[in-house]
This record gives sequence, C-alpha cells and structure tokens, in this order.
Amino acid sequence: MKPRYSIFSIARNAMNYHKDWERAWRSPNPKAEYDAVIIGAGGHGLATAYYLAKNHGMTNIAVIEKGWLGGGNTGRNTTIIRSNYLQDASIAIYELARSLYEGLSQELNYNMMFSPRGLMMLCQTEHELRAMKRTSHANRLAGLDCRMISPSEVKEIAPIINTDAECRYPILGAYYQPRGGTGRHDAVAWGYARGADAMGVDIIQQCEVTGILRDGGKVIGLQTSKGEIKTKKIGVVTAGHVSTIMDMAGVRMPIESMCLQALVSEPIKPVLDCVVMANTVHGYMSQSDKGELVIGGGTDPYNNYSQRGSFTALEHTVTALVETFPIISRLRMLRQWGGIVDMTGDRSPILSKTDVEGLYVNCGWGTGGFKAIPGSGLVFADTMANDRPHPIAAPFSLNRFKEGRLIDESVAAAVAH
Amino acid sequence: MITVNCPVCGAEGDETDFHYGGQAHVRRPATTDAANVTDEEQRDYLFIRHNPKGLHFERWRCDRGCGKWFHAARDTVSLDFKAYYGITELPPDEIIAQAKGPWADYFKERMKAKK
Amino acid sequence: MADLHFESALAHRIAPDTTSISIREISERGMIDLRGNTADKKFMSAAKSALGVELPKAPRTSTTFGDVQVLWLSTDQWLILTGRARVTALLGDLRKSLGTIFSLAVDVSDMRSIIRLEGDGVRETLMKGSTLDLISEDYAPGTVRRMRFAEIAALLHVVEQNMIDIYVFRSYADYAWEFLMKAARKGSEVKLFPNS
Amino acid sequence: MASKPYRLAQGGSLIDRSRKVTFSFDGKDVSGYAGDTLASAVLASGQKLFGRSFKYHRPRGLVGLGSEEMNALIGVGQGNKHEPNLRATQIEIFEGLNAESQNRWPSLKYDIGAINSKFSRFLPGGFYYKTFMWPRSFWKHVYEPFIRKAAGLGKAPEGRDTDTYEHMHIHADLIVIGAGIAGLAAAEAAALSGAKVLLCDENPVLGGIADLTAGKIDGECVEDYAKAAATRLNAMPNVHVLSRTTVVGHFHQNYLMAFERVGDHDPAILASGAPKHRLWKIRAHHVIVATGALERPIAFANNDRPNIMLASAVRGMIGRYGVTPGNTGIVFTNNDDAYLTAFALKKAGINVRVVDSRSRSDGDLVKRAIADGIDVSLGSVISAVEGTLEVKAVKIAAYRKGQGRVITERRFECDFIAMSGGWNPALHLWCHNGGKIHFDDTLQSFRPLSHSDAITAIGAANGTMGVADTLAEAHGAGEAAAKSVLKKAKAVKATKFKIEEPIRGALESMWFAPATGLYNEGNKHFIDFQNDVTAADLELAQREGYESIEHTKRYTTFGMATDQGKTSNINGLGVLSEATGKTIPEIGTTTFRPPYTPYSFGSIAGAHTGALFLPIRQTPIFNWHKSHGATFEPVGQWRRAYTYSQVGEDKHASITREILCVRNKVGMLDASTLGKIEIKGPDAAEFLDRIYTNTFSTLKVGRCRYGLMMNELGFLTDDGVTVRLADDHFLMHTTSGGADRIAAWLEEWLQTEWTNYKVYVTPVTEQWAQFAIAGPKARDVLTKLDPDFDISNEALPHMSFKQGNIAGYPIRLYRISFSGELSYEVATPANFGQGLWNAIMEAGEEFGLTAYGTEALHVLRAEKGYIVIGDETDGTTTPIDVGMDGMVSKKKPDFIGKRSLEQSFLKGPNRKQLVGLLTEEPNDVLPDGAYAVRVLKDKPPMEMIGQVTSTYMSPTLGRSIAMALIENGRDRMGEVLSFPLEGGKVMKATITGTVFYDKEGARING
Repeated sequence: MKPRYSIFSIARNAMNYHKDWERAWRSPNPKAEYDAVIIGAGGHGLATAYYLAKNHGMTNIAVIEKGWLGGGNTGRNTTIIRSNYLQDASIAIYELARSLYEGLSQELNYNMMFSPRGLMMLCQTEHELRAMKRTSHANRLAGLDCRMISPSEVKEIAPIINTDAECRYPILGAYYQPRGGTGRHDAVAWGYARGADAMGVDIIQQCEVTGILRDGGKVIGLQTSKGEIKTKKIGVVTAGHVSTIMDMAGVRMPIESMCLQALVSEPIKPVLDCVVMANTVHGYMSQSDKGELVIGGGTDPYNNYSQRGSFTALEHTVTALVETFPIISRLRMLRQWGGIVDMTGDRSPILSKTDVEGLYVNCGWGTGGFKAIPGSGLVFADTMANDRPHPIAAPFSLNRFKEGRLIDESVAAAVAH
Repeated sequence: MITVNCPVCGAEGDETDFHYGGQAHVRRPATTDAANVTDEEQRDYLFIRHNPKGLHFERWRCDRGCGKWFHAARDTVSLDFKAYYGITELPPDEIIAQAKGPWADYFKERMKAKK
Repeated sequence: MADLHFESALAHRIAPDTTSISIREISERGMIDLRGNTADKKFMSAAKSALGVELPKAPRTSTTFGDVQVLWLSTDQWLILTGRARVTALLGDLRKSLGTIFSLAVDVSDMRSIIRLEGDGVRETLMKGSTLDLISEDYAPGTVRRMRFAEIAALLHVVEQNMIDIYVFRSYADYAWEFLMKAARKGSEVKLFPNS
Repeated sequence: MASKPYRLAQGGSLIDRSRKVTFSFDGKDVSGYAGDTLASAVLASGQKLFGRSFKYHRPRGLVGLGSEEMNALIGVGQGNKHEPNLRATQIEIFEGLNAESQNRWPSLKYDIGAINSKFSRFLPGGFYYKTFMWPRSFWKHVYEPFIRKAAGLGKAPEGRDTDTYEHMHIHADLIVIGAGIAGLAAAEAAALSGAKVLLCDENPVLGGIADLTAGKIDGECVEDYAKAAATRLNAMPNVHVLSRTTVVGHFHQNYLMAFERVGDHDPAILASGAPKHRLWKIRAHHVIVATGALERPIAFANNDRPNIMLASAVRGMIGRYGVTPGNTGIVFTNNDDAYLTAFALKKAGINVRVVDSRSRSDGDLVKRAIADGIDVSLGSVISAVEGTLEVKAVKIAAYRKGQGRVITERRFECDFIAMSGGWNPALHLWCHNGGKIHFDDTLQSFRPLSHSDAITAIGAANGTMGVADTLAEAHGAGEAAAKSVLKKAKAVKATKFKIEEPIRGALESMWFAPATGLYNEGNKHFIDFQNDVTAADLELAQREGYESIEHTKRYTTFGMATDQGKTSNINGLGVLSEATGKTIPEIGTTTFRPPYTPYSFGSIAGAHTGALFLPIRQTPIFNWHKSHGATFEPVGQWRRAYTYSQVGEDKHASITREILCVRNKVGMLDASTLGKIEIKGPDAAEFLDRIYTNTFSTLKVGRCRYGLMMNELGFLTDDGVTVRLADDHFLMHTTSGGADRIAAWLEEWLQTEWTNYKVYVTPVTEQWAQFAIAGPKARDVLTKLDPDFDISNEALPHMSFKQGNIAGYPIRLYRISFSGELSYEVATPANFGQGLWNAIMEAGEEFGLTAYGTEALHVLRAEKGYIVIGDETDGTTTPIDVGMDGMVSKKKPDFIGKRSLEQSFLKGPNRKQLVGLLTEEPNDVLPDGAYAVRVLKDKPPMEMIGQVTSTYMSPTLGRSIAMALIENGRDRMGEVLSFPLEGGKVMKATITGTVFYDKEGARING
C-alpha cells in the first residue's frame, strides 16, 4: 500500500523540500498474459480496473492506453455531477455514481474535490416546466433529494441569472438537485489510477491497440504497439474511439462520434456558487475553484474526430449564456477545446456483453459520462467479473436497440450533460 | 466551421447554410419488402452506423440554397470533403477505392449486387 | 376590395433617421410560388406562355418581362413577382396554361415580407449578419440567393449595385427589422477594402 | 509621485508630450501623455508594483510590453462598465480612465493574502490533491470556500452590459497575421501580385518591434522602413488593414476569428455609435502567420520581484514612451539581442551592467558593448535578488553550463533587471488547427514544420530572426501565396534591399540559474509567474509520475494562467529536460488552444442579445393580442396568446371565462401558427398513405380527415387535419411546433427514399392567418358576415371544406373542431388577417364572442379527451398507447413507423396506456406529471406505474379532470390510484375513459 496523503505527510515532506514523495503510479511494461485487459485509461476504464481489483480480487489485469491516462474526455469535460434523470434505469446508475462520489476522496485517499454545491436546470418554457415537474415527481418517488424551485429562489441561489420576465425565454422556475455539483476531473482519473496501481493493476500508457485476437467466437488476446497480450476478457472503454476498436472485433455499434466543445473564462472572484443548466437555449455554466467560469453546450451536428469543433456551436452556447448571465458580457474567453463524444441512437450509454465471448463494451456516455464514472466502473467490473449483466447495467445492453427498449432522456426535455 | 459545396445548385456556403443528414447509403428494408423485415434488419436500419476515423460517406441538404439532398464523402479528421455526388448515386470509383473497414466491405457488396 | 383592411407585417414600423442606409418595407408586391420539372418541355413552355418569360434555369438568377419578374429558388422552384392587383389573374392564367402538367403553383403574396435596403454600404450592412461575400462580383444586380441572415432564413435579391431586397418569412419580419436597425446604426459603418 | 526621474527628458516615439492625460489608478490620480499605456504611465510615475500573484499573492510588477504580460493585470471601469484582468501594457490611457489593481486586500502594498507566501513551503505543486480530505464535509464547507475566495484575480462587472457588439464577415485571398516587417513585406508582395489581402495586427500602430530591431534597410533604420510600408499598404485598393485587432483563432479550412477593440481606447468613439468590440469572421484562401516571437524570461532565484522585466520590454519603455524602470539596471541574458537594451539604457544615461551566462560570444553587439565600456560579466548569472516590493540589489556569481549551485557571489545594488532567455516563435495560430512543429537547437525553441492547411509562417514566427532573411522570406511567401490563389498573379520584382545588421553570436540555453542551494531546496525560480509555478514544482510532478507534459501542466497548473504559457512554456520544458535528462522534444509540448489572447463573450454574442438573442415569430394578430391584455407563451419560436386578462381578472379567471364562453356562446382563437403544407401530384394520395398511420387515398375531395404521424421508431411525432382540395391536391395541417420539421421531412422522403413519386410539396404556413370560431353560436357569427356560399349543416357538414368570401375577404373555411363544439377554422391571406379578425369580432359582439387563448384551448380539448402531441405523448408513445389502434391501418403494407411497432418491447405487455382520471376530491387538481405508484408506502422509493399527462380544473364540469399514461391502464377502468405528492400528501384518483364531456359528441353538429 502506498504511504497515505495527508496534511501531516505534506508537512513531513516539506521539511526536506518534498524530495521523498513516491510515484503516484508505476509505468510498467505489459506482461505476456492478464486475466483481463481494459482498453482505455479514462475515468471509466480506470474505475473499472479499480473495482475489478477491489471488489472481485482480479489484480492480474492491465489498462491499456494509447495516449496518457485521463487524457480523453475525462480531462476535457465540464465536471458536472448530477443524477436527476427521468428514466428509472438512468436514475439508478447516475445516483449510484453520485453517491460513490460523495466518499471517493476518502476511499481513494486522493482529493477529487467533489463539491455538491447544488445544480439547477432552468425551466424556460411551459413545456419544459411541465417536463421538469414530471421528472421531479419521478425522482422524489425514486428517493432522490430534488425539488422544483421558483424564479425567486433561482435568483437567491444564483443572483447573476437574468430573471427579467420580459426576456426571450423568461425563467419560470428550475429543477434543483442540492447534492449535485462538480468534481476535479483530472483527480478522478489520477485517484483511480493510483488506487488501482496500488493493488497491482498495470496501467500501460503510450500503448496502442492494433488488433483483437479471437478464436472463433471467443476473445483470446490483443495486439498492441508494445506487443501481443494474451487474455480471455477484454473490456472496451474507449468512448469516441469505441467504433474503431469494436471494428477490430467485427462488432458493429450504434454509435456516432461527434465533437463536444467546452470553454473557460478568465478567472474572476466567485460569482456563481452552483451549476446552472439552461437546456432550452443549450448552455450550462459553473465556476471552478480557480475562478474560471466553466461553460459547455451542444455538440456539432456531424461526425468529427478532430477534437476541434465548429465555432458556430461555441457561439450559440456563449450567446445563450450572455443572455442568461448578462454580467459575463465583459468577461473574456480564456481557452476553448473539444472532446470526441460517442453518441448512441437513444443518447443513453451502453454497458453490455457482446456476441463475442469475453468481449465487453462500456461506451455511449456521449456528453455526460464524467458524472457516471464511479457507478459505471463498479457495475461494468461486476459484469465483466461474473460474465453477466449487473442488474443496474442490464437495461443498457446492446439488445435494447433490437427490441425497441430505448432509454430516451430527451423526453424529459433534459439533456445528458 | 466548414464550407460545403452543393453539387446540385453549385452554392458554396458555411456549414450553417447546410443540414447534416447522417450516414449515407442506409437501406430502409420496409420500402422493398415490408412483410419480411427482421428485428436485426430494422435495428441496423435505425441505429447501427459506420463511424470511421477518416473517410466517411454522408447525406447533406442544401438547406439555405436549393433545398436538395445530396451525398458527400468527407474525412472525419481533417473534415475536408473529398467528393460530392447525387442522393441516389454511389460515390465515384476512385473515392470508393479509398474506403476502409466496414465501408470498404459495404461497397464490395454493392458492386457485387450491381453485377 | 377597396374597403378591406390590409396590414403588412411591418406596417407598424417607421424607419428612424438613425441608420446609415435607407431601410423600408415593400408591401405592394404579389408573389407566386411555382414548382415544376425543367426537363419537361411542356411545363417550361406552358409557364412561358403564361408569364411571357422563360423560367430561369441557371441557379441564383432572375428574369424580367414587363411587370413580371421570376426569381430562381431551386432546380424545380421559382418565385414569381408581380403587382398585388395582378396576382390572382396571373395565377389563373398560369394554372390554366399548366392544366394537368405535373406542377404546383400557389399564391404566396403574404407569406414573405420584403425589406428594401438602399444606399452606400448596403452590402457591408448585410455582411454583419451573412457569411456570404456580398461585395464580390458574384452578387451583381439580378442575383438571387437564399441565405442564413442573423438567426433566420432570408432570400436576397440584388436589384441594383446599392439596392438590395431581402425576403423573410412574415413572422420573422419584425426580428429582421430590429437586426437591420442595429446593423445599419450610424457610427457603426464598416467599409471593406476602403480604397477599392 | 512626480514624473521625474522615470520619465526621460526626451524620446518616446508613441507619446505626444504636448497632450497631458490624467487618469485614476487605485484611487489616486496619475498623469501621462497621449499615447502612453497604463503600464508606461504608471511606471513613469515611479510605481513598480502592479499586481499580486494567483497562489502566493507575491508582489508583482511589469514583465512584458504587450499581450504577453502575465503580472500586471488591471481592472478598468466601474459597475456594469467594469472589465477585469486587462493587461496594463495594452491599456491605452485616456482622460478619465478609471483603473485598479487586483487580487489584493486591503491594498496592493499590504495584502493579507500574502500570508500564503509564508507557507509556500507547505504548498507544493498539486498539494491540494493530497489534503483537505478530512473530515469529509469540510471540503464543501471550510476548505473550498477559502480556496475559492483566495483564487480568481479580478472581479466581475455588475449588471447588464450597455455597450454594443457586432460581428462582421470578410473574405480575402490572403490574411497576413501580424504587421511587423515580415507581415508588412509579405502583405505588400501579395497585394502587388493582385491578391485581396487582409492585414491584422493587435497593436494600435503597425510595425511590430521594428523600432526595437537593430540594423539598416537601404540606410534607413528598420522602423522607418516599416512606417513607409504601412503607409503604402493603407493606400492600396486590394488591402484591408485592421489594427487593434487580434486574430484569436485559426479553425478548419482557413476560417479565422479576429477580435477588434473598436472603442476601448477612446470613449468618444463609443459615444458616436460604434460597437465596443467587433468580432471578424474571416474566410481566407491562404494564411500567412507573421506573429513574431515572444522573449523568454530566465529562471533565477526570486526572478519575479517587481521591476524585473524582459529586455525587449525595457527597450520598448525607453524607445516608445521615454520611460525607464529605474536608474541602475542589470541586463541578464544568454544571447546577443539583449545587448541592444544595454545600449538603449546607456544612451538614455542609465547605469547598466550586463550579466551573460555564456562564457563567450563573438557577436558584434557584445564586442561593441565591451568597446563602449559597458561592464559585461561573461560566464555569470544572477544568483539572488534582494528586495520584496522592489529590486534593491542582486548577487552575481560565476557560472559554467550545467553547474548545479554557485560558490562565490558578488553583490551589486540596482533597482531593475532586464532579462532575456532568448526568443520563442509565436506558434499559437500555427498550431490551433494541427500545424506540426519541431525543435530548433539554435533557437532552443520550437518552430513550424508542416501544416495540412494553406498556411505559411514567416519571420520570427518561423524562427527566422535576421532582418535580411526575414524580408526575403516574407516577400517570397507573399508572392507564392498570391500565385497559389489567383488564376494569374502579376509577377513582382523582388525589391533588392541593401541591409546592414549585426552578426550575432550563438545563444546558449540556460534553463535555470543556480543559486546558493539547489533549486529544489526552497529557492523560488518562477516559471509560470501568474500561477506561481516554480522549477521545483515541475520537477516534483515528474518525480511523482505525472510524466506526460499534459499531466505536469494539469498537476501544477503550469501554463494555465491567463497568458496561457506564452512566456513560461519553453522555460518549463527546459527545466523538465534538465530534471529528467530527456531532450525537450522527448518531453513534448502541450496543445495550443484558441484563443491566442482572451476575448470578450460580448463580442462572441455580437448583436444577438436582448430582443435579438433569438427571433420571436409573430402572427398577423400579434399586436392586437398585445393591446388586448394577452399574456403570451412561447411555442417553438412563436409567441401565442395564452389568455386575455381583463381589468381585475387574474389568469385563472380569464381562462375560465374564455372556456365557458366557448361552451355556451362562441369564442375565437388565433390559430395562424398551425402548419400548412400544400401537397400536389399524381402520387400525392399514395405518398400521404406512407406518411400517415391512417389512409388518405380514400378521402373524398372537399373533405377533411384527422391524421396521425409516427417517426420510424414507431412513436407519435405529429398530427393534424388534412384536406383534399382536388384529386391530386391536398392541404396538410401540422402542429405549430411541427410545421417546419414536417415540411422538411416530407421533402426528405420524396428526395431520398420514394424518389419515383411525382409529388410537389410547398409549405404555406405564413401565407394564411387562420382563426378557430368555436361554440354553439359559431354559425350565427359567420352567417352575419354574409358568406357568398352555403354554410348550412347540410352544405358544410363536420369535417368538410369550402372556399369563398366573407365580409368581402377571400377565405378558406374548414368545418373542424378541437373543442367538441360546433366549430370552424377560417383562413385568409395574412395581410387581411387583422381586418377579418376585426370584422368577425364586430359581427360576433351580439353573440357574446370572445377571444380565447391557448390555455382555454387545452382545457377544452382535454374535456373532450383529445390528445396533444407532446403532452399525452413524450417521444416514446405509440398510437396504440394512446388508444388510437383504430387509426393505425392494418391494410397498408408500409407506412413510416409501421415495422417498429412490431418490435418486442413496443407490442409487449405492460405498456403505459392513456386513460382519464377523476380525483376523489373534485377540487383536487392533480399536479402536472404526478406519478401513480403500484403500492403506496410511507416513504420512497416506491414503484411507479405511470404519470399524469394533462390535468386541469374543468369549469365546464365544475371539477378537476386529468389524463394519464398508466401501465395497462385500459384494463384497469374504475381502479383507484394513489399519487404521493411532495410533503407527504397523497391524491387518489379513479381511472375512467378519456372523454369527460359530451360523450356522445352531439354538440359538434351544432
């Protein structure tokens, strides 16, 4: 076990100028064979590995990463954490994830700064208001701590919101989840990596998967830029690049990869102490601990692997937020970037076995995967370890697209951010 | 923001003047034989998509121009268009030759079917 | 129908003197939307005999014959302009002459609002809301182009070098007007390539 | 403080000493000259302290001369005019300018936050990941609030921005970014070749750093060449020049954004009606990047003290503003270029000494310095700096490359330091869209390698540092660009310049100046000044396994400050290279993301704020609604009248009045927003049979039929009444929200799937104003308007259609009903809409006609159990779910969505089905979207079996009614369901049919 992080360990190390800190994780070379291999060292992949080791005793496993761990969407999203979805299946997995986040810093001994500062979804049309009321009833009966709030409460919680009744989309109220919030995205990846590494999991970075080896309908291993690796279980957790990997195994996916952009403002003193989502106008905003306003919106309409999105999408998001938060007009955009998100036919994720024995897939989180990382990792690890869907994962199987059992959140006028 | 050229009316414009219509050459099984469509065929038609990193084949509409649909071959990394062709047509042979993976397989099948 | 109350979309708007170009609504124009197949000789000649002028085949062009003007909208669609008073008669002639030929002609005189921009800088004013290179030679008088303007769809017709009509759907007229008032605001003029 | 001694007696190419300008900085008046920046004016006043750093709140002064400045971030203006985090070096002063320093309390000089500095030893890079974890609740309630307060630099403005912003589009053959000598020469060559050229520069004056450059062009100094070239370009017909305009981003296919500061430097310009900022959206066939280079600081102990500036910045202060940072300066360098600063200082009569880390240089400038008697210490470094709020003295120590710690030090008093660690090509724009770069050993920096777009880098941006090389390269690039774009470009004779410039000695990398003690033993060698990232922090991150440069960056926040690493990037890589023994290319560099410098959200929104944010669609009756007390509801982009409240009436009262008036007398609704589509052609009927779930080929001419549409998933997507105008001609009505979507959808099917159909589709929604006239007296009202055709029940029965005139207005009259009452919809050309509306209102007066809004409409239809797509359906609802099996054709082989209805889940058991609900307590109105539970428990979780879709208090029935989708609802008639509500209340309701009023449907026939 690694030496624990604490205020005391910092003080101790300060005495000799921090020369004795250990590596947070090793950088091992791949072994010839593993009991299981996860492809993709993003949050979902690392969490899967962590829970495989912790809950299922599978420590002879590896996580293979083409680039550097946490370098994909985990390190590019707007870090929103919430569980106030409409459909039972969604509520189950996102609330599992949210509740795991509550104690994650302590469990991983790595501060990922989960900040349940509250999250509100604005209602800006009668229709959206009705849809959110419906969601609030569903969430309350599912046991979630959520409620509708009035325009005046909205103003109280986020004074910089434009509540002018004459504006284009007047705020008729909001749907509020007090325990929703944000987390430090990099720290989630790093914390899981450090935790998995401590239990013996090999995290192999700068290693590209070039082929998946099969014997008939069975997985037997994979080819990588660092050589061949034998294994009977492969979990594909590569988000935007899932189709490319699954093609190697001859499995076609209901996925399209698009670019989702995010941006931050220059840092300013605190003005917004909760996460605000304005779904009618497609913009959402929170303020980071550094003081940057963290802003996201909708995806580009077309397939895009370039991690550079269209300025039009960004412009619409910013325009919507200038209207929602007039004071940001004179603030400045500091940095914009894009991530490749994997969109499914019903915009809900896939946690599933496949027709190839030993091949499992965890993808389709689209624009909202960060909030699900702990839950996704936990149920996917269980699914892989026991070769049967974890009850919470079951509704998210690939078969749903054949049966018409879609999990459509858009019906609640909600979005997956 | 990418620029698109409409092969029907020749209008050139920014992507905002056009409408993206998703993957090209998706077959609607019910049109030809409504009585015998399997669940798998229906799933493939509704949900399964080619999603290549690289050359892709798509449907676009000249939204702010002539309003016509057309086909395009586009690289999903550089975002550059490689060819435009009619909504009822197959890509030019030299473009088909560049198709990889599932797309290559698809066009092989189509060519067989043609003969 | 003199006693009928006629009220165009921008009837309640008066152009202020705060703009650097002249902006006004043209409400006296009648419009017919015609669809048909250019490959069908019968259709083309039937249309010509009713309108007195060939339907333009070349994209983004227009033709004129007396008080009838035909704007190209698509490979199988045209917007026919004439005086409001004449629309009903002209549509009648058109339908009669088209008879059973596969086609569709509809009176759409009230569907769009026409805003006329006039003066030095009309093109630059429009380029505050349009991605098109309106100062290029592609937009000589007579040119017709559908475009995205600000947040709406618009049809642009270059009447003269410094006179442009834009057609917007009636319900958007007020928005288009507001945008133009702001874009053409005195003091905000932009002259592209000022020495050209 | 008096302007002497920091304002030199003469010099200052940008200032006008005849025009004094007074402004306020931190509440006290400061005066400078027209042309001064806030930086030069304040420095001239003798103040060296400009700000506090982000993490340790260390006192900071100026470092740079332009947009690379990372320390002197200033807030300008007050209230809703406030702008935080502006660079002092870019703020042009004007009379009445009101500026303040940031991130300090109570004052810049005495800042409580500076306590962090004392504890800095306990706050290594990434420390917060290792602590603040216990107890769990403390992060949210104790630690985080503290951290949030401490962070954040400037403060946000208050209230809505009253300035205006706008977008402008421009297309050019070539855009040249940067108007230094490289940009000017390239632009001129291209323009002379006949290309349309756009030239952008972020500074007010063209010329870049020509004025800070050594050498002569045809006997003139470089600055004069630049001035002349700028004048020529400004006069050319095919050139557009934008100054104060920063190209902030390069995107796919040479699409660029440029940010023009139109009115920031002069309130009079804003007052004249100009926008504050203008965002230029640029399409160029070719891009030339001439963005120059950024000078590197040097990492030495306490290299962040106020009045330690870049050598070029000191040179610029003297040359442009006639301002010196102090009276005795040290120039610390590893290259020849900084010697120019020494000359400038000497010329200005300032004491100067050069400290050069190189053991030797045979460059002309070094020789000249020695010859001029300037004290030059070669093979030396600054090993320590004394002073906190300003530099008081330095220690200079002998140094050999690679030396770890210094032995002997000599102390020198001085009050400023000019440092130069070499120059980095400004690669940002080159890299935004994936340009490749490679490391150059001579520059000890990255430079452009290759790019897939039509883009060229020239001059210092390309690592070409000499004047002669730059001009040659620029001319060639300009001409080549023109050739590549134009069909036939005019050949331009390359002007042969006679150029004299000093021969330069080689730069020698010096990533870390040793001090007494190793750098990871407490010395603060700053790499990222604003974010307080030191050499030690970077080394620690590596040691802890954050090896990827992206990991290091995110772990230490190195390069993530508002300057986005402009000056720190390469120095950081250098330190990491020495710490790890890897080469800099092996360590790699982080991705450059737009923007080059931050730009305002206001400029991105442009004109699209307030009323112009998004369009509001208005019906022909919109203004009448407004003037008759209507409140509106957004339906798509439309604004529809929700209800018309009369004096002393609340919404509830007016809605009730409107409903009862329709039931008992007659009401009129503005239904103009309904989608209307003309569909014509020999195959029109068959086409509609494919589109609708029910059959239209059997519809008789002159008759109307209600139709249902599914999407291909088998879910309801739209509905409406379609009329057969002629055998081959239909008029389709859609929902208001669906109009555009459905019209486009029909076109799509015709063009892409059923291409053999001969059908034309023309949407005509806005051609018509359309009103519903509903109620027992509806026919009486119409009759009074003397229609020129028979409207009797026999001539015009329910679901039929006629056209003609009423009150002289040309109309289409449809006998259809969405209220269950005798009802017509009358349509007239939109511009007659208001006239006809008035005429009907007048005629209806004696029958008690009233206007009713969308809420009354919804209650009326709910009383009759009519569904609304989007209320009773939610995108996962089939026609069978809502009990319309009868409308789903069994005969038709194929129509949209038919096959999906066969999928197991859609035809499976336990689907939610539409039913009516009557609450046990008639006055209880079920809340919108309330859920029924299978088994009522005393607290959640409870299993849900369905939800309310529509719920109203029905004035007609004097009790509440609701519709709901309930699991197997149709088999549960009479069952009582429990709806647990917020606060523990439970409503009970009995399942009924969906028709609550006039079940036999007699009233519809009047």
